[in-house]
Amino acid sequence: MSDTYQPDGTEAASPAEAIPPLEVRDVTVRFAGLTALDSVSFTVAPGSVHAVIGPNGAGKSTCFNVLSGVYRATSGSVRFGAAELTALPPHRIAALGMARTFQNIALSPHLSVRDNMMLGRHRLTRAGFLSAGLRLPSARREAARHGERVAEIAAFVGLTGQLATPVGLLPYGVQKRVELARALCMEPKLLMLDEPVAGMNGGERREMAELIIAVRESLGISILLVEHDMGMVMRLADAVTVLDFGKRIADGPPERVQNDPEVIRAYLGATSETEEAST
Amino acid sequence: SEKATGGGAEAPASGDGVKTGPGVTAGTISIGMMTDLTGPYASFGKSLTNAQQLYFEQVNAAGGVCGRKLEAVVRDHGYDVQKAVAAYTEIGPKVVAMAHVVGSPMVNAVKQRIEADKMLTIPQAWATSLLGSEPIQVTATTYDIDMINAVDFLAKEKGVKSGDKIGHLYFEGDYGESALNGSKFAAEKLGLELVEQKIKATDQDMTAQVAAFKKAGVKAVLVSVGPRQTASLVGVSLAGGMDIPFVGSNSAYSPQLLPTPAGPALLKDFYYMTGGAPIGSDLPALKKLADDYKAKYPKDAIDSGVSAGYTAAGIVVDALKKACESKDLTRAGVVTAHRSQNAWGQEYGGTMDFTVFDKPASLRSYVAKPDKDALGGAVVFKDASESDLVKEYQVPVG
Amino acid sequence: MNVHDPGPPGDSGLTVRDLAVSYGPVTALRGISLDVPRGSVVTVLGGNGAGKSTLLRAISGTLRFHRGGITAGEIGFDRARLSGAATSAVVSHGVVQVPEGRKVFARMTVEENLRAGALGARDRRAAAEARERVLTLFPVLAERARQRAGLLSGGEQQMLAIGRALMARPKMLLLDEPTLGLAPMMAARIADTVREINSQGTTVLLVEQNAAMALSLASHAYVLEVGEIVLSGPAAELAESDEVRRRYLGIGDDRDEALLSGAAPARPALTRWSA
Amino acid sequence: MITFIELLVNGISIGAVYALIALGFVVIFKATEVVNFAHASLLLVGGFIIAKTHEALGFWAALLLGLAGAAVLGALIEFLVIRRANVVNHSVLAIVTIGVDIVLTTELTRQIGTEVLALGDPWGSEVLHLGAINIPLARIAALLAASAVIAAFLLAFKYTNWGVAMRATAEDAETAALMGVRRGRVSMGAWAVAGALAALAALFMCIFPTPGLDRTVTATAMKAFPAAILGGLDSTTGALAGGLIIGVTESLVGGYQGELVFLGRGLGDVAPFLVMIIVLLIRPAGLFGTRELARV
Amino acid sequence: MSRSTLLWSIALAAAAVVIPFYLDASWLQDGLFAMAAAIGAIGLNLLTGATGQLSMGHAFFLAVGAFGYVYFASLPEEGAHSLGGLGLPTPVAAVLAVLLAGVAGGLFSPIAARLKGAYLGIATLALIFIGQFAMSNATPVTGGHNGRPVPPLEVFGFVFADTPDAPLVIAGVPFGALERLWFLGIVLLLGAGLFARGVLRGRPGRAMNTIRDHEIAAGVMGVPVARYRAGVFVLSSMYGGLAGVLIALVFQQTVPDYFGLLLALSYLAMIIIGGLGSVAGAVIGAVFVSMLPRLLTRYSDALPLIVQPGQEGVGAAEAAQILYGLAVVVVVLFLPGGLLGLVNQLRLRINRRVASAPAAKHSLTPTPETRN
Ligand SMILES: Nc1ncnc2c1ncn2[C@@H]1O[C@H](COP(=O)(O)OP(=O)(O)OP(=O)(O)O)[C@@H](O)[C@H]1O
Ligand SMILES: Nc1ncnc2c1ncn2[C@@H]1O[C@H](COP(=O)(O)OP(=O)(O)OP(=O)(O)O)[C@@H](O)[C@H]1O
Ligand SMILES: [Mg+2]
Ligand SMILES: [Mg+2]
Repeated sequence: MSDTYQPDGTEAASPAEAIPPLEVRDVTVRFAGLTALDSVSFTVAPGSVHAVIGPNGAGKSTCFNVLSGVYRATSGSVRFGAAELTALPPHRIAALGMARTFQNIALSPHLSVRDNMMLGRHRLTRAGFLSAGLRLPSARREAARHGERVAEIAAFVGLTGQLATPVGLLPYGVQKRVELARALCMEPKLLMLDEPVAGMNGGERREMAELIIAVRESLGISILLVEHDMGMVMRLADAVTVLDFGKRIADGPPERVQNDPEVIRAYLGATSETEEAST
Repeated sequence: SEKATGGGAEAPASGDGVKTGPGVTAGTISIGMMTDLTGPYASFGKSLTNAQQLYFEQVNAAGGVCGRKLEAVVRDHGYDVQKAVAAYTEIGPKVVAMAHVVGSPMVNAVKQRIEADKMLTIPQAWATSLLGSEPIQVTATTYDIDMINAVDFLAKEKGVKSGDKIGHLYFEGDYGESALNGSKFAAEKLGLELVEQKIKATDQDMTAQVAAFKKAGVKAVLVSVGPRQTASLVGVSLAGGMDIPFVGSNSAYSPQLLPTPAGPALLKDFYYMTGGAPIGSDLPALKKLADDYKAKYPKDAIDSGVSAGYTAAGIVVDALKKACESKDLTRAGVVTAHRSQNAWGQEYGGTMDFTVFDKPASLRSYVAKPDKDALGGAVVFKDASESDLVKEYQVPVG
Repeated sequence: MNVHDPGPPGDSGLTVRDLAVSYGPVTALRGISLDVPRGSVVTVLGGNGAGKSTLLRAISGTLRFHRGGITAGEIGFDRARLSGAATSAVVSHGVVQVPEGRKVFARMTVEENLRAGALGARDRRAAAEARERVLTLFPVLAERARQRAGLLSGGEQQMLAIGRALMARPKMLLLDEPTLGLAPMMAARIADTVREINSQGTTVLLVEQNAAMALSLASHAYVLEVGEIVLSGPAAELAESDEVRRRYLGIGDDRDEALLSGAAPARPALTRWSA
Repeated sequence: MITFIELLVNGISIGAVYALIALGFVVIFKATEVVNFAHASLLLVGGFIIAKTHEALGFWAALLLGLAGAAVLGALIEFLVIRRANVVNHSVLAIVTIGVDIVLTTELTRQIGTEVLALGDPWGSEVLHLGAINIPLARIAALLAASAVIAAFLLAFKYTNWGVAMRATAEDAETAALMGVRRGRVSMGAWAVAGALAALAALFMCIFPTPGLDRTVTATAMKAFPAAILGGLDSTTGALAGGLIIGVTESLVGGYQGELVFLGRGLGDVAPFLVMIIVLLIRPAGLFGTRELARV
Repeated sequence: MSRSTLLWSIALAAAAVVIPFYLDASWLQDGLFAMAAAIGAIGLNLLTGATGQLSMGHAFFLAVGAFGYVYFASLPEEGAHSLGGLGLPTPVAAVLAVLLAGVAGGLFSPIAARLKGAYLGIATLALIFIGQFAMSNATPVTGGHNGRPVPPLEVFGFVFADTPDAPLVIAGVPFGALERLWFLGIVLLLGAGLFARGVLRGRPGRAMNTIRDHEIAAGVMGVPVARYRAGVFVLSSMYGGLAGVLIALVFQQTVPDYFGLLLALSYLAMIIIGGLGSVAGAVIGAVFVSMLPRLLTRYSDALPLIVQPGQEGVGAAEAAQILYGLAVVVVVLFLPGGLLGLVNQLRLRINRRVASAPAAKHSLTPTPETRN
């Protein structure tokens, strides 16, 4: 393990300090004739699980898209530690240690699980056209080392058996786990999960929840979570931000938010079956 | 391997004491044709091939050459350079000469090899870029000579005079650019202003070009394009009230155009220049050719390819006969024999001098005029002649 | 609650008998028999990859789009035989599916998507009525009528997909995970909608991961595992069964929790990456 | 000035013919997302049938027969090839159409042989004189026909469900089937329509001021590619706009070749492509095309 | 599996070495065209197959390579057309020509980056027409329509040309230009293939595939998408340039007409017929597309219903053309994975038979070997 290779110097011994807070300040996103995010602010404390909830179309995914550089904010600022993200292209944001999953699966269906996960290591590896084409020893060593880590993460997520399978042939729930595994492969400081348990049944949801808890416990990274399963949000989140029509309508610890009348009106409804099911 | 034994054999003399090389065996002489049967010049290529096969048959019926039968090896390149190169590589080693190769890009692509192989080759293209190579024999005039003679014709008989503008519509590529060289030279000599319009083989509609000519106020137009473009040009001009003479290169006209709507316009004031006599002329050799051709290929139209192919076959066969006399049927022997003739082809209406190869074999062009009833759709309007301008002209070579 | 009028078998509602389906060499369903009586709501539960979507594809006749096919068995609806029929024929019998994963026509506008939903229907006036109803159900679709469907949020797309299917005024609606990605309130709204259209006479076959909701809606439920039906019965009964509670509702007491973590292979710890 | 107007008018009328061809591309692209390289052979078939039958049947009947024949061929290509090609990647389907085109064009050019066929149109080489400007009658007919056809298509796409069905099928055949769309019928219909459009374009391409139908006609079909792309591959209006722009560009560049000589000779052939690239740089989906937008 | 691969490789290598000793020049020439095509197709496959950028203008980059080589290697020439040239040592000229093609690709890549799908395809088609225009106008560089002769490659005094004065004879077989180039072609193809394979299987390949499958995801996962797209365009153009250099050497004369639309489309046909996205697919497709018409014309006499040139009926060239078109259609219709898919299936079947089915492992995955 200890050869001379040192891809990212910042990943030093005491990680809790290395993980910076994410500060979203007054972010506004407008599309033609539509304000998807309206001056939204919140802060993700280092090492916490922060949930963003809200009705459909409230702007949750848009928020993720701004954070990961897919959309450019119309105004406002996003800081991750010292870095200002709003002007950066996606790959530069990824390089800062921000990883995300997608609400609609965005994997390469023909590539194997291993290759999809290896893509997550893109920012941590260096082999370019020349060294890969010529198969230089450095490229080979790099591939082997990172291959080991991929196997480790696959074992952690429970994908060891499927590593060689093309992703397209896997059931939906498993693909969702591949998404998570790929994001973990980026060795992120902040992990953004967009509806990680959508399309899963109760049992599968519980497994996924456990997985997220395990991630946070073993890596100590910050997690930003969008989810409609309130049970899960209540169980996992340290803090919750609620959006409605692009505006932040509540922010705080889960219990408080859950009982906020505005949130109940806009999002939870009087008696929700989901709630019933998951308590 | 087979290759090991076959390679490097130096021209052996066969039983009859004649030195032979590739393409010649005790009983046969193989002659190549690289033609276009599927591409844009398919009709021309077909006439050429038919006519040459007819010629060979006639020679064979009369006993062959040097006691050997002539055999044609035909490859279609469809006007595709790669196919032509491949075809040359395939049949090149098996033939003694190329009775025709369609297209100057194709000839140019294999020019170096033709020279290395000393393969007597008759291109069916009349660009000056083909001059200057010993084994390559361009028949009669080149396009530039035709155009100089054409300008002379316009000046002498169509009232074009110094200070006038004349147009030249030409194809990009060898053909058009060779022709342009001639027209530029002649225009300068006569104090004419040349209005150039360059088009591509895929252009079909000449309305824009006609408009440009009209705007410039040209008194006549030279035409070095394909028959379709000629038809469009002449038709549009006449319909637009531009009633001026047109003079084309020999490749600009085809009798197939006469039944189309452009027919009347072509018959009106269009002429084309040709180094070889049109098949509709009164020469007995051509009359006989026409009859023989009709007998053998009753369904095929007779066009300029028939006489061109037949003449080219004659050049090759005469070279072979001469080479036989000096008992050397190797390729080099054939080329040497060919280059010893200085006045070939009276019976086809023009003498060609083969002893020099950096000049056209002839400087005399016919002026032909389309004619519905004539064989090959054209008659001789003015007999072959060499203008004074041509005498001063230095032909660019290569 | 349900308008339940089971007519003579075979001539009413949907019947599936001994159905087997395979994708090339892979068998995805075998020996499936189920009934969806006219006017009822029936739900099918099952884990990821159990074959639920495959079942709906078999009914709608879209297996061939996935290089799959029915290898045995029969599917009937009212008097018609659906197995072997073309998809358009199935639709013209009034059996309409909301496919899994929304599948809106991303490049078309919301409005055009709705129009596409009515393509199978002949009656123009009925289509206009249907449109009215869909837009009251999902007002956001009216707001976004001219927006490209691909740009809608996930939940909005799901609404559009359901709305689009309703445009055809189906006799029978096949729903494949209709609440996927919907906020709780919207999921409840979908549940109400299903109830409402059912009360208006539409038969519903519902595939849902949200088992709680599905079981509360349905009169009858089937549980599918690895291509076979392992459990079936009245929805209320199934909702009480331990198996269903644990696996599909995700509800369990501590005993179950222990059982689960015992059954699941121990998760290896993940150490921090240090280069 | 007169030259300019004449060139402009000429360009517009050639553009109308390009627009007809481009519309054929658009219809097929809408219905199957295929860039149809076999369009040239549809042109050839249409023209060939008209040319071969006009003497026996008279021009108008021959035209109808040509339209029908090309439509049938289009439908056959769809039925025998496109429908059976179970591929996701649309550039693969484009290659299939290249294969089809090679087969058909080879056989048709063999049939046409070395002839230049007249199409027997009623306009002949007549020219309309508007002051100092001359416009061939055939070109006016082309302009009128193209405008009428394109207007009809615009209305059809707007007021019937045909367009919706076509686009739905093209985007997601499975889901479209779930809407009750008969995929086969929709795409076969589109191919048939495109065939008929090709035959109509062939007519105007092969009559005055061009001399007639021969084997080289297919090359002209290539010029409609920049037209279709420039307008937007899925837009009827785009086909018209693209066709006109390309026609006018070509005509002006050809006509002012003398003045543009510093740019090199033979510019007329590349000018349409240059215009296309410039337009695409500003609008990557053409002037009226649907922008490819993705979100996550 | 890897043993059978090894055996295959050895057999292929042996065949490659032996062939020039037995087959005549025209076969070698066809073979060399196929090799050049294969190199070009590998490059196009990197772009279109692996990264999803449709290109119909590949022939343009071949032309840049071919004419670049000739210009760099030739001495200036005065004559009817005066021709320029740098007279560099030929290997240097070859390398520079490949780099030049890369630069040309780099210049076009900003356009390519903005366009997608059919739009990109037709935009690249413009390259063909612009290329033809440039080639016919830049006479001092290109020699205009007739092109110009290609100086033979000379490496350490060894000339890849016919040398009638000092013939090279090996094992009794005279080694002319084609025999010598054959080995050069093999080496270049092997190098090009292995390099591309390394790229595809390594870090860049994964990034390229993800750009193809999901561009946004690729960016979010840390791939600099624009830079990668440009990089692949440059790399693919360099492959085209190399193919162009080889073609020039085989032709011995560069001809602008050759680098036209038909050539460009045939490259697309190669990678699709062979199998998108893989090196082996590109090679198989290139061999198929470039050899099929030649084989058909050559053996057309043996085909039924074919008449000799000049007679009425379906001629050899026409038949070849029709069969070629049909082959394209049939391969795409019935072999969804291209010829490579077929080869893999056959290999699988053979291997399975050899392994005599120990509990025939039932796997969900038909292992689409899309990436090697
Ligand atoms: N690229 C875009 N162009 C136009 N409108 C957009 C775009 N992206 C998002 N929107 C709109 O912005 C709003 C917010 O969308 P977003 O995807 O953020 O919602 P969401 O909160 O994630 O909802 P869901 O829970 O349904 O996923 C929606 O109304 C959507 O239609
Ligand atoms: N196109 C296909 N080719 C091969 N196998 C397939 C295909 N589609 C599905 N399968 C397989 O068939 C089985 C059933 O899949 P199906 O999609 O019906 O499951 P599902 O119950 O709907 O799962 P989910 O809850 O994830 O939607 C799975 O094992 C799946 O891998
Ligand atoms: Mg969302
Ligand atoms: Mg499913």
